[in-house]
Amino acid sequence: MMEPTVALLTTMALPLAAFVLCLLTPNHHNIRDGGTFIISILLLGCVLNVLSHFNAGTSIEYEALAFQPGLSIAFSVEPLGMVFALVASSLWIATHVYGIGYMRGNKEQKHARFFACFAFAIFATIGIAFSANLLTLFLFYELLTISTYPLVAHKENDAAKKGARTYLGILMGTSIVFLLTAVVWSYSIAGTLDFKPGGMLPTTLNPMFTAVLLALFAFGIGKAALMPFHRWLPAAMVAPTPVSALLHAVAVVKAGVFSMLKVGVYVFGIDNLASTGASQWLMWLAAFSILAASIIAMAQDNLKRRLAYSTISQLSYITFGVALATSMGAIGGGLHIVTHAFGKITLFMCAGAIYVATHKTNISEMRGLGKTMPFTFIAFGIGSLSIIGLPPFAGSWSKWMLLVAAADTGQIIMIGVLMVSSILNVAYLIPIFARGFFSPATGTGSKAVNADMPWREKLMEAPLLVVLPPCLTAIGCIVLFFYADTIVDFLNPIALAPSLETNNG
Amino acid sequence: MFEWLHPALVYLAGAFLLPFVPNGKARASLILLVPLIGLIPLLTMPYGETLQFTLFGETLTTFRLDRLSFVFSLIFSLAAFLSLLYAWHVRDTMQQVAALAYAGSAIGAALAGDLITLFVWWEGTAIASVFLIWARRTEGSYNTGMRYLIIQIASGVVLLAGAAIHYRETGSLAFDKLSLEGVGAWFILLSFGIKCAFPLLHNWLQDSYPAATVTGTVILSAFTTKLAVYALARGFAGTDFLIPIGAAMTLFPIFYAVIENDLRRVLTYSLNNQLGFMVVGIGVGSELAINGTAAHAFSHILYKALLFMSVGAVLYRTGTAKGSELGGLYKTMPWTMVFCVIGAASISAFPLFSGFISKSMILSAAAKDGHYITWLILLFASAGVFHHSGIKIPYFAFFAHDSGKRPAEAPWNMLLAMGLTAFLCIAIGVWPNALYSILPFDVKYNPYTSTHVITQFQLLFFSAIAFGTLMRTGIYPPELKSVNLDTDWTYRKMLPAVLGFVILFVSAVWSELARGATNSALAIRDTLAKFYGPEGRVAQVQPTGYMVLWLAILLGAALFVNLVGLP
Amino acid sequence: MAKKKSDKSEGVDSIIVRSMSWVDDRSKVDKFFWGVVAVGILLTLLDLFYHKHVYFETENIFGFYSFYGFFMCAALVVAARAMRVVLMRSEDYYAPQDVEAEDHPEFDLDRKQADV
Amino acid sequence: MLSFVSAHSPLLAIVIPLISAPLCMLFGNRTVAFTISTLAVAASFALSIYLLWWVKDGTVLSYHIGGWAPPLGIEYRVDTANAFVLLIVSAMGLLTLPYARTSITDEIDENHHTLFYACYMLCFTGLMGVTITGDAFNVFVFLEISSLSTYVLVALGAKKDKRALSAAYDYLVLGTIGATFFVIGLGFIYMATGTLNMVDLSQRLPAISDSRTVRAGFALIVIGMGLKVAVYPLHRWLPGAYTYSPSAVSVFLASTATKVALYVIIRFMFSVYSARFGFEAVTFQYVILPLALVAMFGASFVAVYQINLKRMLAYSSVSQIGYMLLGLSLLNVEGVSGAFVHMFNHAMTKGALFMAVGAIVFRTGSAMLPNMAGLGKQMPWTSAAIVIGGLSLIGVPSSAGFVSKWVLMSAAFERDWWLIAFLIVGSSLIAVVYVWRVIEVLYLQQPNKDVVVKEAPLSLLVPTWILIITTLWFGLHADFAIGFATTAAENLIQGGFGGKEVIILGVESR
Repeated sequence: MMEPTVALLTTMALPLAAFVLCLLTPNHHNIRDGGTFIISILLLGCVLNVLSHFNAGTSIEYEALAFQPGLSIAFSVEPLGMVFALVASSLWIATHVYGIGYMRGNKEQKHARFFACFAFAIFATIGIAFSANLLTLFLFYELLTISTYPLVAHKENDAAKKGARTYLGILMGTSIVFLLTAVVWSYSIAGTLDFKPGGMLPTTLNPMFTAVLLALFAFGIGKAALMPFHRWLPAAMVAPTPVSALLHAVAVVKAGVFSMLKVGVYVFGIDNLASTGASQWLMWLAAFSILAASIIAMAQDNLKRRLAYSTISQLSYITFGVALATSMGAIGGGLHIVTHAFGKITLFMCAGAIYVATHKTNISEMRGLGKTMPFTFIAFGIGSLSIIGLPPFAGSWSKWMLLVAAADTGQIIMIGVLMVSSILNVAYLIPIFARGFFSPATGTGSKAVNADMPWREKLMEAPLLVVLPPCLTAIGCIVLFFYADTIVDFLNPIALAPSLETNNG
Repeated sequence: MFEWLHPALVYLAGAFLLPFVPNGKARASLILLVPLIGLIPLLTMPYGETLQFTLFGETLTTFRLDRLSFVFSLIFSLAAFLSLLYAWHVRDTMQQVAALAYAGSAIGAALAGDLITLFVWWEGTAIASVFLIWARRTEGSYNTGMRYLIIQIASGVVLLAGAAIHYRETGSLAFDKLSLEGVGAWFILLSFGIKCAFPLLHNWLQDSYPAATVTGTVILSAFTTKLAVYALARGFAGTDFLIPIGAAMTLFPIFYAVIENDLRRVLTYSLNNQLGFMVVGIGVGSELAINGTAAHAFSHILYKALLFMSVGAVLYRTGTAKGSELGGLYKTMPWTMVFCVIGAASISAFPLFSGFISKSMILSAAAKDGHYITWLILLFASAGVFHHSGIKIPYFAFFAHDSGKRPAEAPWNMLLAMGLTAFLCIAIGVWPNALYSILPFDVKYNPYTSTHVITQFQLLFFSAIAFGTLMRTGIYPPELKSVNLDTDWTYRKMLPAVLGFVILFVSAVWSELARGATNSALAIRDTLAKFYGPEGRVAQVQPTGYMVLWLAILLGAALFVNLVGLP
Repeated sequence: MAKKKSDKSEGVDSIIVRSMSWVDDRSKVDKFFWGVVAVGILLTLLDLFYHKHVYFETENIFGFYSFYGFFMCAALVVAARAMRVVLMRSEDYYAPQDVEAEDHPEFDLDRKQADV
Repeated sequence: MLSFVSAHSPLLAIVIPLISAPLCMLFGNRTVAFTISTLAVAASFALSIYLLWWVKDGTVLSYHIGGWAPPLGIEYRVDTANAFVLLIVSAMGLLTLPYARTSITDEIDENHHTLFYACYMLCFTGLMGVTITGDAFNVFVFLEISSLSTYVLVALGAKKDKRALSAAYDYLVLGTIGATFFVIGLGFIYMATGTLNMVDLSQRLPAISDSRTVRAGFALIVIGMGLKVAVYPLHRWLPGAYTYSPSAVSVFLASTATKVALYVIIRFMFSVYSARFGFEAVTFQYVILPLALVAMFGASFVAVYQINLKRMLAYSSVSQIGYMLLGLSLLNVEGVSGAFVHMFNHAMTKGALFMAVGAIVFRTGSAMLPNMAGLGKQMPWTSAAIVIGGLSLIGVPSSAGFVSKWVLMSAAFERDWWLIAFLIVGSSLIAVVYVWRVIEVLYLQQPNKDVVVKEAPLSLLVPTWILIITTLWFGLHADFAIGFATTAAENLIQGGFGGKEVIILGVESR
């Protein structure tokens, strides 16, 4: 066991070490990949170590440096951040392994830069997770944007450049114009930027102000992909799939919604939002975003684009949870970060596995592939079901929490939105899986299969390193179904759960 | 002794292990073993609530055994065994796994003591069952499966939403009798209604079951709708307005059944009609009515499965189940014909067959409570059932005009399954007390009174005479290759058309807007470039004098502000 | 084993088939129909000879069940026939999203001709 | 000895570089000239640090040259505000020299090297002198010293590009007009008050603030200096001068010259005149503020379309000056301190960027963007420097630029000018565009296979990276700059020349 503070700092030092390692080994693939893999495991261990300290009740705080009197770059551990760090660090392992398989299997170029940026992005993510104030959060938020830009532009062709430009333009634009303004404004109002349970802004703030400030935050956190600032997400799908998987299913977008949660819970305070009604409009916008993105997703034939729009929709669930301004909503949002991360990363990794094995990107070309790629498609099916929110997969619990939260606010329409969204999810996710198994194969690149062949010979899966990770995360989706309770118990303190108690008592 | 053993888990474990057992007799036997093992805890455990645990601060009960849940889980286990026996020859791992998971989920749902657990298994039945449809692996079955899945999941989602609202309204998640005073209960009722194929919500049933595989349809027929009946009986017994709903359910499907060509679809209409009887029983809600509902569900599962099995056997051997292409099969499939007739007799409620002893309870209960119109409708529906299920199915499949088909008799496992089921149908009819003894309430009912037997025979014989007369006069509609419009038209034809129009409209508007936005962005860019570009006015290298002019202007401005002055 | 089984059940099979062969003979079917009518009439007449336990007055009408059964069934068929005019569509109306228009896939079947 | 240095430190900081200039010419050897000037600047830098350390708590040093007491004698007056500017100038001067030593080998004829060093030292002296002096006319004198030498320095770029000559000529004409305006303005206030000592002026002006002469003098001073600062429509000399001058000159000018001119404006606006004068506030609000905003956007837009990287950076400078003027226009402590902070941060950032571009010019011979395709791989360190510098221009957190933006926005919020706060971040967006154009060219375009480009020599890289590292360092340790800037701003806003205590130096204790 390390000292709590040391453990906390090590969680950030390890990805940096990986970053340096990658830079130092431009041509030694095995050393770099192996080393980074070991570091990723160490990171998970280290995060668990922080967790054990945290569970022991130790308050873990560290002020790195004073930025200005009253403002500092500081870190602390609280339940939401702990959960986010756990998700990011555990999924890094899976994605790293996957990334190795993908980059080699797909004969991509510039491995060193790729993995270096990857590690740096993880560093930024962990920084976001453990940030103790808005300034630190903003700092790492921007670092994350910048470090992922090279990943999006990785292919260096015109499409990649265009996508990366959109990516950067929207993320940076929103964060500079809205988020920075919001942060500075909050500072000038509250005189501090430290996250505080129950909200750091004074509750005496004019509701109109609160709503405007919330708008600045909501649109400023472009990574949460709230419409109309969602275009970067589909644009970023030009990136290699491991990037889409980790960064756009986990690190980047989750950093966005995580920030959203932090802002809702620790800057405004759930009760404050509820009493002023400042988040009403956000709730409606998130609801619109949920449905509109789902409908657009249905029209996409490119698999990754469809998943991207699905992500937009799912992220809005979390924003929605915040905007409901109930403790259940916040906790449900926190839980959804976890469940969606596992579900969506599975889907993305499967999309990549299909690409590696067959070089197909369009859903219409994927009919019948399930017969030759059963593992990939089963994993995809599990991921889909989890995203839809069906038992026995993790996604069902976050949807339940959000439904209960919506019931708390008495908004039947909002409940309706969640219900319709589930059904839309079925309509755009399930066909991929079902067509994969139950439709005859079409087009070229698929192997002729007949029923008499032994199953091993029917297989035409991607390399093991590409297929194994999605299978593991798919199993994760199932395992989380049974551990959702633990996560919720862990998250409970963030909202101090006043409404929960009154209703249960 | 088996406190830890949940029957549903037995099925799930079986489903999980299946793929690792070599496909063949070993696996087929394992499959048959699962329902038998699953019966052990059911039969040995005392009534009560066990296997509880805590989730989000609420206690969930996964194993609640009482008289109502016992009947249903018992018949589900039986149905699972019989239909799996029927499917013994199937070597499709997907179907085997799905069948076990489906049956397990249904039993799990019947044993659920709270709404969350119910939801979990409720969706479980939806997910597992759709594979039985997809397993047909055609374009048609894929699409049907998608429609089916969406509706089934919609039912689950509505249930979840209802549970959430109900939880917030009452603070309880327990699945007991629900009061319709809260919004949550209405949601839950809607959810049950979808699965129970309430009128206008019913069409998934007729749409999907005939699209499944030969064996899949048999399995499907047993669980989903009866689970909904169980849930309604548990939550909404005695809810008055269920009576007209149930009456309507008994009524309208029989019209469709008469003109339907696909015999499996005829059976689904008849299935819908039978559900109507049960819903009426639930609506009446008296002890007799609930008993009748439970008994009817029990016998219904058996004879409906038997009918689906026999039609399935015909399909299996001939490749079609359409009335227009069958006929005269009794010559080579005599056993199948016999079992089919037994099933038909049961569903028509001939005395000494299972339908007689259960359906009459519901009719008596409705009559006893004075629901005159309902009683008349049910009576009509009973006659109608005989008409389309009792006579039409065996007649067009096995007799009628000779189609010239000479298929071989069904394989032994199908015959065995049909035989066992047929035996149970007759046994229940002959010794009703065995079934009566396990019903939710103590039974003081004797179906074999002279009035009842004689009037029933009168009804059935004159239905038959009507059939004969209409056949002989040529009024009876011939079997034609066709489909009939039903409510599914709204989402298969109308909705796509409307959506297509809307999408066309929206995308046209959108692309106009996008083009406008792009154009104005380009225009802005060009304007900017004109002024700010390398050759632009602002960035040009200009003569020094120009600068001096600016200097003068600015100085003038500063002096003006300073001397003449703004305030 | 299959062989033995078919041997054993052969007898019953043919008994069933033979006992049902009248359905192919038009005159025998006629006789059967009139036989049913006769039994029906007899059953109706039984009403005169026992005490009905009824819930509703309607049931006491002589031959209520018989008439109700006959006329309602006739009405049902006539109504259904009329419905066809409005509701019936060709088999490929929903194709290709429908199973009606396609054959049942062969892998799920085991077509066997009986030895006649 | 030490006490002597300490007692005369304000004078020495100016005199040492002043003397070294003719020495450079006298020796006529470029190595010797380099050594002499480096030593002189280093001494000046050390003294600047010493002075800043001395006055950091608000103490004011008043140095009487030759022991003659003001207002008769010339006074050097050091307070937090100008000590901070002195540090900026001397630090940049020191870092530029080793860079210049390598970079001019390519850009300036060898026989002109000593001339370069001499002019450089004169320019440096002039800038330092403008900053430190407490005498209004002395400001003009030093200003001309630095300006004249700057014209020569710019013209030295003619070896590479003849357009340097016309740029120098433009600058000469305009700079002279600006200086003339300034000196006319001085004449006006001298006429009204009869003194040229700033402290004296500040005491006499309030009484006659309604006088038209005083007001006209103010307008002339602001506009005249505004030209040197490159206030938006008066900026046209700047792009040419920065683009065609030798790299080292661009570095030095970009990071110091405009800042010093801005300091003069600040000094006159807040100390000599007082922000409490109604007409001054009006001038800020209706003349300077709109011009600052126009600069922030207009110049940025122009930068977006430039294909010459140096020109792009020049326009970016014009827009960054807009930020500083904006800070002043807010007329509150945060705003003025924001202007100071941005001076400091921008000096580092722009200096680093011009250095990096100079390194590219050194290796490829051109600052044209299309020629830089794929350089990210061939000149990784230089390119990385451009990336980090660019991020600082945008104002990405953890870079110095972020700190400035933070302080300026806080100032805007302090005055409840939300729209201004929005415009500040809006302008950063345009910076994103022009910075990213460069990054894309460097990293995402395929390099020209025929030309092999080596990484820049260490002598260019090291100064560049020192600045980059300080950019990052002060981006995180913002309290350094903010601390000084706030102290300075508080004093300035008070008006006059008050301080915690005034220590008089240069007068022999008798």
